[in-house]
Amino acid sequence: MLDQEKNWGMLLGYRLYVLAFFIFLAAPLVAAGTFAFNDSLFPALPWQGFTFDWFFNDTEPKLGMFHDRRLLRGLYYSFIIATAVSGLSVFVGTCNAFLFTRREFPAKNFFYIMMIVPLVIPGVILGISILVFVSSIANGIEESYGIELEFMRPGILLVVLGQFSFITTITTLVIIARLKKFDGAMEEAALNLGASRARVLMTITLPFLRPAMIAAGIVAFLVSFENFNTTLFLVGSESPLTITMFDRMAKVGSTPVLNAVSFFLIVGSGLLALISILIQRDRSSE
Amino acid sequence: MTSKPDFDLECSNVSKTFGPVRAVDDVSFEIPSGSFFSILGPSGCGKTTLMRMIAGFENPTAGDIRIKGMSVLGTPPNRRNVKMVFQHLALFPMMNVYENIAYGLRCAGAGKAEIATKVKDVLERIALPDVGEREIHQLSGGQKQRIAIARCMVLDPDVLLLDEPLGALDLKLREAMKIELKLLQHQFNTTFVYITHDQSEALVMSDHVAVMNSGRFEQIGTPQQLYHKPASAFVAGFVGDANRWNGRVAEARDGRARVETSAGLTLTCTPGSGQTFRPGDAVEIFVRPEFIRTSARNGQDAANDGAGDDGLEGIVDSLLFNGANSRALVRPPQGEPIEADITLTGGPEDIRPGETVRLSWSPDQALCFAVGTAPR
Amino acid sequence: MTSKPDFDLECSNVSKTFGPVRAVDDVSFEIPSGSFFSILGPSGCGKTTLMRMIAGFENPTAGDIRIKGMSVLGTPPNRRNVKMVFQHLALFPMMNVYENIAYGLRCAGAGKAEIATKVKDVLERIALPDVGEREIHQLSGGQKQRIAIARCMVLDPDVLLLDEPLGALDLKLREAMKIELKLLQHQFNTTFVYITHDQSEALVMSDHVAVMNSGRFEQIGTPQQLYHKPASAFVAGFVGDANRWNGRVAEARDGRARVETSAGLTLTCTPGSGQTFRPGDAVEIFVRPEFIRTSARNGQDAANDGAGDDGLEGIVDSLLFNGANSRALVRPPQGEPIEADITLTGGPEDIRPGETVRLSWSPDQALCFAVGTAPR
Amino acid sequence: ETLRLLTWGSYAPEEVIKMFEEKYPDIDVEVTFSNNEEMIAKLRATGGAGFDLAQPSHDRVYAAQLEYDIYKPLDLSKIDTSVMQEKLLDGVKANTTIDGKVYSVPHQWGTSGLMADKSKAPDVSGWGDLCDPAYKGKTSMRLKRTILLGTAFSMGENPFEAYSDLDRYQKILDKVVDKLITCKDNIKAYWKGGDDLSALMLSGEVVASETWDSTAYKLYGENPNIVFVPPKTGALAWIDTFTLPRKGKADDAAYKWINFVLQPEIVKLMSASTGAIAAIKGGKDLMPEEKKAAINAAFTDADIANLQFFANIPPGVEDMEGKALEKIKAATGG
Amino acid sequence: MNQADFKRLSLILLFMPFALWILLLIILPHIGMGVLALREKVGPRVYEFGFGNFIDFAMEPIYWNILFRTGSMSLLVTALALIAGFPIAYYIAKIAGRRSRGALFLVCLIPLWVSDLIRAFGWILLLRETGVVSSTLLWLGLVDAPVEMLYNDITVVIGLVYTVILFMIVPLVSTLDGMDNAMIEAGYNLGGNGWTVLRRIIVPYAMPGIISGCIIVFMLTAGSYLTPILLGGKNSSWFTETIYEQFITRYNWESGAAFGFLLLAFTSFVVWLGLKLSGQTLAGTVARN
Ligand SMILES: Nc1ncnc2c1ncn2[C@@H]1O[C@H](COP(=O)(O)OP(=O)(O)OP(=O)(O)O)[C@@H](O)[C@H]1O
Ligand SMILES: Nc1ncnc2c1ncn2[C@@H]1O[C@H](COP(=O)(O)OP(=O)(O)OP(=O)(O)O)[C@@H](O)[C@H]1O
Ligand SMILES: NCCCCNCCCN
Ligand SMILES: [Mg+2]
Ligand SMILES: [Mg+2]
Repeated sequence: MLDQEKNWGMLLGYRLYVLAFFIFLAAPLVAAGTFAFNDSLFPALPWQGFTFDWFFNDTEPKLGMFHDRRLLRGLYYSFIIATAVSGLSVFVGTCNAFLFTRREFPAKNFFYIMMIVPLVIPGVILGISILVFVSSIANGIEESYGIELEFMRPGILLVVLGQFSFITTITTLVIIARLKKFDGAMEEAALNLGASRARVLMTITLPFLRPAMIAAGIVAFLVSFENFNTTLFLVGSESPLTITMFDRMAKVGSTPVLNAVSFFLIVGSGLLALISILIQRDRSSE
Repeated sequence: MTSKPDFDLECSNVSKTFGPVRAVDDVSFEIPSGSFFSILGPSGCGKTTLMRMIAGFENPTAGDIRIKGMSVLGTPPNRRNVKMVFQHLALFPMMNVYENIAYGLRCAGAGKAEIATKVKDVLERIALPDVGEREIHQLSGGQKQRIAIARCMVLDPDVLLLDEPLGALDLKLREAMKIELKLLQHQFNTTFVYITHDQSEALVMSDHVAVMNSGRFEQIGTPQQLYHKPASAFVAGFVGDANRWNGRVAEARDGRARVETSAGLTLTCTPGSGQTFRPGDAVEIFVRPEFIRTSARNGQDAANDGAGDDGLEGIVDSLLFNGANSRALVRPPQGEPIEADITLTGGPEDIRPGETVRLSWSPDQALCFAVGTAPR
Repeated sequence: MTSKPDFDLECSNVSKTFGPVRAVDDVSFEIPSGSFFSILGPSGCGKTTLMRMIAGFENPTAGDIRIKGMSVLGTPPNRRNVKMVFQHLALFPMMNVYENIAYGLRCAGAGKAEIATKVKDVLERIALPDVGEREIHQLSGGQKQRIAIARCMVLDPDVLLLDEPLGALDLKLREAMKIELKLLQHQFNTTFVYITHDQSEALVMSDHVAVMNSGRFEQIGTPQQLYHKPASAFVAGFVGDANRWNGRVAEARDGRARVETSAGLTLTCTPGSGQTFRPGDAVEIFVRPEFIRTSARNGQDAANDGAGDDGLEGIVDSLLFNGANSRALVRPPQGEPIEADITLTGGPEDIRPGETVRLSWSPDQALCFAVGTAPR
Repeated sequence: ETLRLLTWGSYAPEEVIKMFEEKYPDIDVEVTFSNNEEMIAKLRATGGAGFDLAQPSHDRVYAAQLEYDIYKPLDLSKIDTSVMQEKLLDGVKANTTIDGKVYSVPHQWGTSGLMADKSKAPDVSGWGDLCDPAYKGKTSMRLKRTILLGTAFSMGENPFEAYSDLDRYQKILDKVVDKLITCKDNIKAYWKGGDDLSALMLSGEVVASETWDSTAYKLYGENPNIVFVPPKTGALAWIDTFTLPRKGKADDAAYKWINFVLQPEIVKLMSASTGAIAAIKGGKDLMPEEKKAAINAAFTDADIANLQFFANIPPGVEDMEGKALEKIKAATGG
Repeated sequence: MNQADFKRLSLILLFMPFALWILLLIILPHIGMGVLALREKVGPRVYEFGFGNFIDFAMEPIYWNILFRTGSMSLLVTALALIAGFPIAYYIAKIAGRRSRGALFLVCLIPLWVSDLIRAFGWILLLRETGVVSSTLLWLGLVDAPVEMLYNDITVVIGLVYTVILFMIVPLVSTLDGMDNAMIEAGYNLGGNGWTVLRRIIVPYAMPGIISGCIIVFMLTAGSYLTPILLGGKNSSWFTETIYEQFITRYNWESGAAFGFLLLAFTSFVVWLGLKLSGQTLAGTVARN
């Protein structure tokens, strides 16, 4: 009996710890989001009253995020970059998944580790190395041929490539996990029922992978959207949102409009994450 | 055109090697149209490999495979009219039942209306008329089984291959499906080739069974032939239960042999088909538990023995009550315990552990084979 | 101290509810020291829940559990001297065999030398003396099984619980392990409580079997008692094969009942233990296939029937050859096919599909029960 | 066509951009906020591509151009230099002429100095006062070269003169580093951007700090106790310039922008946003009233005469200063 | 024959994207960085080959200090993340009910999808002297003067733990999820108490997940930039910041590249050491989830 109570007490303590942890997780986000509604020029206490100005007001000094051209432009670039990155990384991730789960080739283990490596290289270094590499090629070309290859200069393309370089590892792992659960007999069954190889791919294998591809795409999108370290070095004049916000914070001065953006992103990413989890869960019930 | 072939499926001298492994070794057989043919063998003996060659997923290293008389060696799997039920069924989880069955028809380019009719038809034939709209995960194990068969049968295959389709089911369901499969085969009247390592499945369902061991066919025959007239020690040991002794021939005459077992017993046996012995040959003797009569010693003594019956005494080690299939483990003076089928009614006449009993059997039922192929 | 208890394990009126689900419902039993006790029941009937209460992973909602006469209700699982073999064995994959077995001893604070001796000892007793250094994944299924048992037995438990330990094994291995488990129990002479939904496992191995259904014990008895004297329709249907008819009592007297089945047959039966009927009662009749005699009609006709035997004619639908356990499916004039055990020798006297045969059995072997508990 | 500006935060107010785009409907303005170091770094990475107009400070053009070749010479004929204050124009030209070609013209100027909350820190008057134990834990500075220079001046050295003799400069730096490391204890935090600083000052968490004058003026509007304090050794004056990146693609638009923002009515808007004084004649008068007041509260004429303009940074100095700053950052002071 | 050709062709086609990705975006850039690191700047636009940048590093204790500081704080953060995250992962995988598990996991993930910047921003709003926490404490009367909780190493550690803990929890949940509950019950059944079961069964079983989480967390921490910059105090240098400074404020790409290389080598060495000590492999841990 005594033991029972002790157990119960411990479980309660455990639950409280878990609760405290989730409060810890939520606190800064709640703080960042809440101040979006503070009717003040500074994102700080005291509370000056509730307002939606930081979202919708269209005049300085309380220019709302939906009227702030630079933030909107940042959002737009982030969106373009994230879309490109997720498309590209899901495509390559899918190829990789097939490569590593379906094929045998020499030094496969080594290549597998190479595939993992980008995930553990510090983002700053990824950014730098790509910047240095591409710039030196571009400089070389300029010096020898006098041709300026603008796409090899910091800008959207390099940002996309930089993010792609490590996000692909994530998408690959997500898709591999799914493909490993695929019963190869299913493809043989389809062949056996008269389908051509292409048809098998389109009607059996890819539909089976689709939830993982969507989930991987969402993950890639979100990771790209929030990436800072790699992007920092590769960005040109088209700054995505995180860079814009950082510049704003460090170089201009933050108003609660940054909180408004944060609020917007927290809610948006939360929804996307929810979708990706639902998709993942949906298929696990099979 | 050639005359109508007599056999739906013929394999001649088919072999398959994977590197050093000889998975299938010079296998030949033919299957008459409309029959239920099983391939029975222990795990790893090459059954699946053989079936995959028939379906076209592997190319034979040597030999020829003919379907309806035509060689299919160059034909890719999706063009062979041989359909297959996979061990784990491989139903498509992203499609419902209707779409699963329609899949093959769609691949063949059938029209919408035709597909609808055929699917409806086949669902009725497997007695599941209303499950078309169900998702696969909403089906029970037995229903899935039938859908997997329907998915193949709707394409009207020349041969249906089944690779241990009952392996994943639970005990009671497996029993029920055995009978059901046989009925379905009757109904569709298509040639079934059924793979299993469970001898009772093979015996119960098949018209003909091939016993396979290490890539080779040891014997092809009806279930009765395999059971009662095994062609090799392996078949004798693998099909049905049997007590087994190793020994050396002491004397051989009149189609009988006297054998000294390594444990020291002397037994009389009948050489298996095609076997002849000379004294000194190493042999293995097989006696099925159901051919052994068990009698309490204090009873009529050896009176129960037939003329020339072999018999020995032993102490009952334990009783394995299993209703109609009960069995006694009897420890003879020398060697391993002997299994004998008995009937336990729960009455006072039942034998009990610790009793001394007399076991006897007819030498006709004691088959012996030269030691060669090591049975499992 | 009280006098030495007679029972290793006693449960009295144990119940367990999960929210609205009554998983175990007022179960009482006691197990004599050193015996092999099985709990047999269909999936979901509450077997695992009961066992988890004994092991201490769940607390009973009501009732008491005593081990060696002492209530263990307040004792946490790691202090109960009841060890458990889990369904999927739950061997620790990150430890090798030696460490797996040594784990419990280490927890008990045994010294290094003592551990080494004991592990060596138990490995010898399970006839695997040399596997100590192997990793778990290097063992075969049967070896794993034995290690899981050794891991418990090395701790010298009062009771060993086994939760469907053979469920994950393949067919041949399962057969072999049945006998082996029984031998191990003999050897250790410890009380085994064995859970299974496979009646043949329960019957073959156990001294006593409890049949469980929907949380309750339907009957406790020796295998023979369950098989020959089932206490309820559920037990009659679940233990062993049986043909089954539903019907209404037309006449009841002299410890017999005449029943009109819903398909229109008239059968005579013996009420199961404790049952009495009046005309009009709905009953279920059970007849085991092995009690049905089959004779070719053109032969001695009904001459084979004993006095007062029930009999009917039917057409052989199909023959399920299975060596000693062959069976015929016979379609009577009305109703479902009847299964009857037959002997097929491959000779001309064998019956064949399509023949008309006469089936007969003694009314003593036809048990009937009032319709109530719906058997599976 | 797009005009890609690489400039300081607040140097391209939304209103000004709107007006510019109204005037030149075919030009789209895209702004990237940056600072001196980043401007050079970015342009270095692209070899001078990616932007059409940059605004580095006057002292940061010469060496960067020599080292990395990232700018192109201005076509002065396209700029209305007549509106500019000659002294500033000539100063910038002198600083940024290479091989006879001019690379920059001035846009706005201002100073770096001190800021103090008079009610809490009335006695702050020199760079060294940030290290005054009286304000322990309540001062701040930006860990960049300005504070090195300021501290050097406060220790009686003239770092700009020492630029010609790097060994001597190194000695000065060593002294400065020691001083600032001891000072660390006194400091609450190093600020990184105007926002940081504003928050620190307004909340009263910090009472005296090194600052950009513009930030101080802004805060004066919020709290008149907070004033800009030109250090006794002279406020450090900077001139932010207009400079064309070497591979800019919209030079015409860039010139249009330059001329556009130098118009008095635009200057008004600009200065209101930046808090800096336009380098045009009468630039100070175009400041908004409250900023003018802030300036008047901060500067006497003597202070103006005392301004120390940043001198061109010769190659090598950046490295020395960088290391000095790292040393201070890494030292565990308090 | 035909089929073999098809197989080879499709293998090549599948291998291409992978090869291009790894070669062009990972291997060559890193080689390029290595080459750049070996260029010594001897004057304006004058470079020569040499180890000068590395020698500079070796001769300058500041850099060593920063690197070790970064390394040791990253290890601390990793350890804290493991200690704090393990119970959470265990709760999600083993204790939470079926339905709440998904929800908890989701809640765990949300911060993951919001940028570092916003997270740090949130912490600043909470922890600064005039921030929410301090004000609340003041209001509750628990302190009598505002407390500064920003700008010190503890804050940086907390902020980093916050940023990376999810990368610890995710692999832990996925390994613990794969652990049969019966294994834990067997641990108790055989006489183990809570502590023995944890130490001898749960932790060894979760080892691949633990190592995988630790590697990712360590690398992320050592490579993080915003959090230490934004939350760090006057003494807090982070090695990535030093790299950034080399590149951006000192335009010294050569030494920046060398530093980048050193960071990579250093962290890789730590990871390698960790794998060696725990007897795990990269493919068996990080690659598993
Ligand atoms: N693709 C392959 N590569 C190499 N060896 C193989 C391959 N496929 C099968 N084998 C080997 O060929 C032999 C026969 O395998 P097969 O799968 O046909 O056996 P099986 O009779 O179906 O066994 P089971 O009853 O276990 O399914 C085995 O030794 C197996 O290891
Ligand atoms: N933790 C639980 N919470 C709620 N219901 C439970 C729980 N455990 C078991 N049950 C329910 O109790 C009943 C008995 O379950 P139990 O696992 O004991 O069955 P079982 O006889 O072991 O079945 P099986 O042969 O399938 O293992 C089932 O209806 C099950 O759904
Ligand atoms: N060291 C030169 C500083 C130049 C500062 N320009 C500042 C603009 C601030 N809004
Ligand atoms: Mg197989
Ligand atoms: Mg169970």
